[in-house]
Amino acid sequence: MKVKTFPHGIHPPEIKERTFDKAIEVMPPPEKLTIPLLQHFGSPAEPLVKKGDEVFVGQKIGEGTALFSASIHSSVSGKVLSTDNHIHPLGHSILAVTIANDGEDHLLPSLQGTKDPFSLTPDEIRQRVKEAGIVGLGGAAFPTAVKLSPPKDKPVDTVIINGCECEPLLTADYRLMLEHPEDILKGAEIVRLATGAESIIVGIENNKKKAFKIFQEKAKNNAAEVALLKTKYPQGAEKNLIYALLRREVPRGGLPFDVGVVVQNVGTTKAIWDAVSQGEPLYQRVITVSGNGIEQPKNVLVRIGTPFQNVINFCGGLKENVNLLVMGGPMMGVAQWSLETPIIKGTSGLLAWKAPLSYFEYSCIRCGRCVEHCPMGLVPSQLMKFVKFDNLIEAENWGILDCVECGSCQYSCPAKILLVHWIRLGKNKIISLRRKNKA
Amino acid sequence: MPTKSIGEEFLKGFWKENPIFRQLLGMCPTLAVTNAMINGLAMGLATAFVLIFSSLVVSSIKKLIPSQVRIATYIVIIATFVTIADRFLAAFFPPISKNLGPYVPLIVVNCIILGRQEAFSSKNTVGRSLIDAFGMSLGFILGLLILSAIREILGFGTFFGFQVMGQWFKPWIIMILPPGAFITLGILLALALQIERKTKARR
Amino acid sequence: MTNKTFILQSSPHFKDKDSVPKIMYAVIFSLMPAAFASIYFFRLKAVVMLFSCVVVSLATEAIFLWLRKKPFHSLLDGSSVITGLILAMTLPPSLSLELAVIGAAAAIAIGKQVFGGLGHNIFNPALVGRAFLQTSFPVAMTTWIPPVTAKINTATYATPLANLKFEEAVAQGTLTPLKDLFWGNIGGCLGEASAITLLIGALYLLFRRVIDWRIPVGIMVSLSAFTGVFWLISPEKYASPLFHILSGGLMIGAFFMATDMVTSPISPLGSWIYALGIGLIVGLIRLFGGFPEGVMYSILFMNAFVPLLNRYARPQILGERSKR
Amino acid sequence: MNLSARMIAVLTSVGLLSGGFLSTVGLLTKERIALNKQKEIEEAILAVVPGTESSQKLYEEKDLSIYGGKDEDGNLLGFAIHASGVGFQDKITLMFGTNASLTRITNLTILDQKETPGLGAKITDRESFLKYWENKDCSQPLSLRKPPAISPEDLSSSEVNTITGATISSESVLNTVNLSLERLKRLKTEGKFAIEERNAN
Repeated sequence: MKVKTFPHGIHPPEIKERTFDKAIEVMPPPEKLTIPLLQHFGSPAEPLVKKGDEVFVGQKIGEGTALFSASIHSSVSGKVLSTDNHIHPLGHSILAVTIANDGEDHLLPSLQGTKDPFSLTPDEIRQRVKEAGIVGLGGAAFPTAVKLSPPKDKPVDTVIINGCECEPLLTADYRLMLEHPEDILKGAEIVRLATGAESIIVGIENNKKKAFKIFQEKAKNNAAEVALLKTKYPQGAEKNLIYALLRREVPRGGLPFDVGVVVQNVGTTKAIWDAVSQGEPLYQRVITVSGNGIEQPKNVLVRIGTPFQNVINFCGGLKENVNLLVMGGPMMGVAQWSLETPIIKGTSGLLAWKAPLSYFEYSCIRCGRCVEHCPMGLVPSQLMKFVKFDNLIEAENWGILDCVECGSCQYSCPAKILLVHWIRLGKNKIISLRRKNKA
Repeated sequence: MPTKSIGEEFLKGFWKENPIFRQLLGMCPTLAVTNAMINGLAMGLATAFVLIFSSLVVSSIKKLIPSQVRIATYIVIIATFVTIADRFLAAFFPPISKNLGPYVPLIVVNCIILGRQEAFSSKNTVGRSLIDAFGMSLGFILGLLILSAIREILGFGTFFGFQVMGQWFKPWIIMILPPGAFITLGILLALALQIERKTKARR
Repeated sequence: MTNKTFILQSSPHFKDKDSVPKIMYAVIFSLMPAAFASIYFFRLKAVVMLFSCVVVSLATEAIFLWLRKKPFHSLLDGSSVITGLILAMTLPPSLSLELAVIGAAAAIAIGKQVFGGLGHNIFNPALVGRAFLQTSFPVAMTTWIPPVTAKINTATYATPLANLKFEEAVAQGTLTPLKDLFWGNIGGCLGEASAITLLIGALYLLFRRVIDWRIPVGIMVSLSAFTGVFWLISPEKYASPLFHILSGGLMIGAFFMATDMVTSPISPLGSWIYALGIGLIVGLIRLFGGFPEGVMYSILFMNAFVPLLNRYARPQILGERSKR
Repeated sequence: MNLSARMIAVLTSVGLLSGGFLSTVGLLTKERIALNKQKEIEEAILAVVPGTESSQKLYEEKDLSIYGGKDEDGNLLGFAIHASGVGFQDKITLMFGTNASLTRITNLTILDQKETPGLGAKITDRESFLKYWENKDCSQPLSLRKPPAISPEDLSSSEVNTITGATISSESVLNTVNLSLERLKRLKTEGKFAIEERNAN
């Protein structure tokens, strides 16, 4: 079988073996959870409950009203303790609903499935997905309902199910593919119906051969194509994945819709199936808890809103010398400073290890490794210099906004320059400048 | 209107407004003829002659010159003195004239001279203009001498033609070639900037 | 487990093991076979030259770091050792020591530190040092002695290229045999003595992916193409492309000097243009120029174009490569 | 007076004044400058044809002038050839002297050159280059000794020495001399300048 891939990129150590063969364990919900009202790309949801309210599992507690927004649901049954600002994994403080778990796990009675999900119209599917508050579970947390609504002038012909999980350490998607292949394939079929696409391609990296075999077996009934991809980072990045599988290039600043493609992560696909077939909103997800700072690395099904502390305790706790806690993968994940921080929909992993405190930063020796590895074909070292000297116009000309912050450049930089950090700074400066000019 | 004392007016050309190190004017002769001190001195004197007499003439007839044609008038005046200097050197110092080559006629376009006319002589009295011209000329000669001393010592091992380096010394030919001029000037400019920064910090 | 403190850092949280010093030391390591070959061919003189150039480079670097009040880290990164080593290997073995010392000091001072130190220089520092010496002491820089191992008893000795240029060696049939060029035992700079030892070091660098394979390949392709055309037209007048590749400083230039990361382009297309340009200019100088050898000036010349190449030959951004 | 009239008046008068001034200076220095040039050539002729009391320009063409050097009795001592040729960097202008029968080069001087200092520019140096040109047999074209000989005795009578590392400059001097000699010999056989007749006068 021919292995497909994209040009450039890196191959960091995979270190997936710790949790590779560990089945997903269900973690009992903790006594108290905090559910932030912003867990997606877009505007925060409006709170629907107040202190003292009784809530059920799956009850909507935040309504996403804006276009780029998603509803938030309670992940336990119990009493609302407060709606207040709380630490959010992305750094800033965000309005969150704190719920005391009554331990009963009463499901919201009004939740109901559909007998024949495949007979639903695209609009009905989108409605259900929106109701369930589903967002992209790969990490970017883009509201899925939006992703299922291709514009009229951009017909979609292919649905890509992203089973790459190219980030090192993470195995949550892999376990999901092993344990729920049918749900994923059915979810893919729903996505295909919703977008009016013709074909489905499931892309799996060749370090996950077992998952690939299972999918090949199961996909026979579903007429979905299963493609093997080279193990390479960032194989799972949307634009690179589309290029690897279809040799189509998403234009700069464009969306997959522009080339007739919709990409869904396997976790999201399963959530879509659960929402459409059972009416179950997104209130729990599978995450990988790993890294050599975790006593018992595991793949865990956790309720959204569970504080990191509880998850780590469930996995045997932290080792003594740990000094870095990362939500997400080691390449794109966000460093965390508090164990109070809750798990959100976009959390794909919780990693902890001992990291060197700092590196000596040499000056750029123009070795060109960042250029060699940038999957987007940018010149990160030059972008860094532009941002450093505040030359934002040139930075934009050189495509700073096309950067997906995958970290390949910084990973490979021998001078240990914080390239992604500088690029992020530049992007933020440009975007805030644009806002100011618009206002 | 004048805010500087006579002394200040004269001394500014040596350091504060030194044409070579501070204003970076007259780079063409500075780089081209400073491979030996005798050439540097001759070029400096020729420039001084032109500068002083042009300043004298320009400042004395400044009221007569309409501003629209002032540059043309200055150039005619400067060119006159340059030609005199050139002919004089060719007649009485033929070896120096040969060494300086086209750079004597090129004094016409030396920014120091036109710059002083435009910036100073056309606005100041004859006396002040002369003082300014003398100061600037001496500053320029000083700069040329420093540059050519370094280049001559390293490039020929001599100082004004006298052997100063021992037999062991192998002349650095690069110093009497154009790259040597650029390297030396660059280093001197960096030093000048450094000194300026230090004195500013002390103030 | 209470109140654990964590560090905050921006992603990515993984780092490749390679670092600037590691790259630099790989280059130093790869120069060792050629350095030992030069010691074999020129004995004590080579040892003294290599050693003093390295020491003076380090000392000059240290002085400048101290003057500029910069951390002394960059003294240990190995880059000045490389500069000293490469400079020494491009010097004639007969050169007197004080001139080598001046060259090493000039290489670091005006080749590297005046631009702002490692990563900021435009021109390859070792070559700047060599150009400084070449212009300052042209006679000393073009006086060659035969290697100790070659049993020739003459005070002066022409390099294979000088032989080719000034003695009409092709017509006379006195061209240095390719075998000698390849294995060594010829006159020339310390590092030019033996092609095979340079090749061994270069293969290690290519294998370690420290140098860009496009640059040596591009240089050799364009030099072969250029000299090959003339060779095919009149083989009785011009030397073969293989002679040109193996002789003089081409090997050391193509593998160790043109590939200097700081002064070579960062994009693949840029590297190709840069390399083809170097090969072409080397050919032009060797066949039609006033000097027998042109590797140094052609690399310095193309170095000057690197900022332009970095700007105009940058890779295409994904989404621009093809239009659907 | 309106503006344009004033502009014209000022420019005209400045121009006239400077013109007048310059013509005076020109007149005063003209003679001296010509004399300097004359002196330079004469000194060179004296250097290459020793014993010259008076000289006379016999022939002139592009890059080549020939002077005859005579002693006080008017006897032709030899020719001084003033020639230029392409060097490594720029034109090299030189003068060399021959005996009257054109069989021997007496001496050579370089008048003007822009060769690389320290290398090609050594052609002006008597010790390292010019002394090897004294008293050379030039009935046949001269040749260059490569690699250079250590002492003048090692050279044959029609050989001149190369400067180490400056083969091209040495060669271009040699070529200029050989070419102008050849030309001179041809001119002489063609009788383009009748020295004997002038001599008789």
